[in-house]
Amino acid sequence: MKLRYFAWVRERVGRGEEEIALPADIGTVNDLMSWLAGRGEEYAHAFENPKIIRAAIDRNHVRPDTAIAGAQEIAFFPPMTGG
Amino acid sequence: MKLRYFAWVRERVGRGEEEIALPADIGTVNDLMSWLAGRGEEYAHAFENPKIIRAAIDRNHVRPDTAIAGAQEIAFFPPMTGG
Amino acid sequence: MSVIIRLQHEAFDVAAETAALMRGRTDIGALVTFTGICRGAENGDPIVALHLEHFPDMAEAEIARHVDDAQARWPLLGVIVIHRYGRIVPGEDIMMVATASPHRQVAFAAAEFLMDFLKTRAPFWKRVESAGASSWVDAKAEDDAAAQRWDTRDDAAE
Amino acid sequence: MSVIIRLQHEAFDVAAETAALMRGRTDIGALVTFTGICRGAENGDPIVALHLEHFPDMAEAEIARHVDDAQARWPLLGVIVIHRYGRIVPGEDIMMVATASPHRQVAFAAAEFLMDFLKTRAPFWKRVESAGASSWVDAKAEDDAAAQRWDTRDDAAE
Repeated sequence: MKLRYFAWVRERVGRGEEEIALPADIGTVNDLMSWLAGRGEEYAHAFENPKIIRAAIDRNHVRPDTAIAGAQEIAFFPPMTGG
Repeated sequence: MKLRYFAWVRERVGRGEEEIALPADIGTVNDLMSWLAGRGEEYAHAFENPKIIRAAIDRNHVRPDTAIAGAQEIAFFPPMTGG
Repeated sequence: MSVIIRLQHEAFDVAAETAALMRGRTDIGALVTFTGICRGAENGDPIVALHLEHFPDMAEAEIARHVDDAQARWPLLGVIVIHRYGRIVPGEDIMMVATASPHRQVAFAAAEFLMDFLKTRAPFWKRVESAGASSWVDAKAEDDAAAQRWDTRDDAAE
Repeated sequence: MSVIIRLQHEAFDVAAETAALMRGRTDIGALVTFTGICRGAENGDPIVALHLEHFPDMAEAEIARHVDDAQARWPLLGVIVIHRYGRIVPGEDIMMVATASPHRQVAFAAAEFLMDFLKTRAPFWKRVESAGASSWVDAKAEDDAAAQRWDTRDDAAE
């Protein structure tokens, strides 16, 4: 699974993307954020408040309760501030 | 009193402006339109439907029931179509 | 606030006008421009040209009143209103409005406000020149309705 | 319909972009452009530059989805969306939207619709560079509220 991080999520995690083999019991985007938060200090910091983090699966916005089954790429980022 | 006409009101009256000495008993814009309609065929045609004619006194839009006392210049024209 | 109001027969250059408005400023975050263009057909019938008649002094005063009103409603940093008169052929610009503000909602609201009033209150009249005919453009009830949504006081003359 | 969507670091020229959209056409009666400009201060504090980070493929796809949505809602004749990324200094343009239609209400509505979605759904993030500091710009609740006014279906991901 390819994970991508943007803006301060990227800065806290310390990288823009990575390939990770996920445990089989991760069902939703929320589950994935909880699991990532346990991967070390930088991830704990990045995902300390998962409610304010947005996610996209294969470049489509998704809700935190969306199942990740079949995803090729999941991205995490703060609320957007373009325009 | 200076009267000015625009668009099809001007075309029907046959001139863009004129100086007219008004009878003293003309109280409102509506009264003036009725009086003008009696000045001949071209005026009757121009003012045959006073409800759709707009008026301005001294370059300010006014309602038909507005008193004309003190006016320097009264303009008559169709609803505007600029922009 | 920087305000430009101009009535002219000559064509105008939207980019040059807005560049002059923005020059040397860093407080403007949002610029909205509206350009009204002469279409090649009215109600499905091809046209040769539009002829715009106007009431010069009143048009300028009426536009200035609405620009003042827009300034009173929103924190605007700049406004441009340019309206042409005379003969205008399809594809040519008829008029433009530009509004500048720190934020986008203000710039959009002010531009729509000014357009709604230009359509219904500025003394301009369009006559259509088509092959062998000429007719005045009728006012649209939807333009009156659009202008009325901004009314908070009962001071409309219509 | 003519659609241009571009993400680029380089500056763009609003006049050249809209001229290309209008060229040779006489069906467009209304053109609305919005330009977002980098201000010299954020919340009263002077800034040196904005840094715009983006998610390239998703940004382009997300903008295209909203342009499609706008086309489904309104009779548009042309849409331009250009958004810059990278370092942008005060006074420079950040992004532009242009919408062309036969009539003004459609052009205004579509431009506001696209702006509201660009603010809240297009994957761009602004970081402020100021003297000796750097901080990410917070999303604004008012932008979410502005985007939600267009929601007719319950398919928002937030």
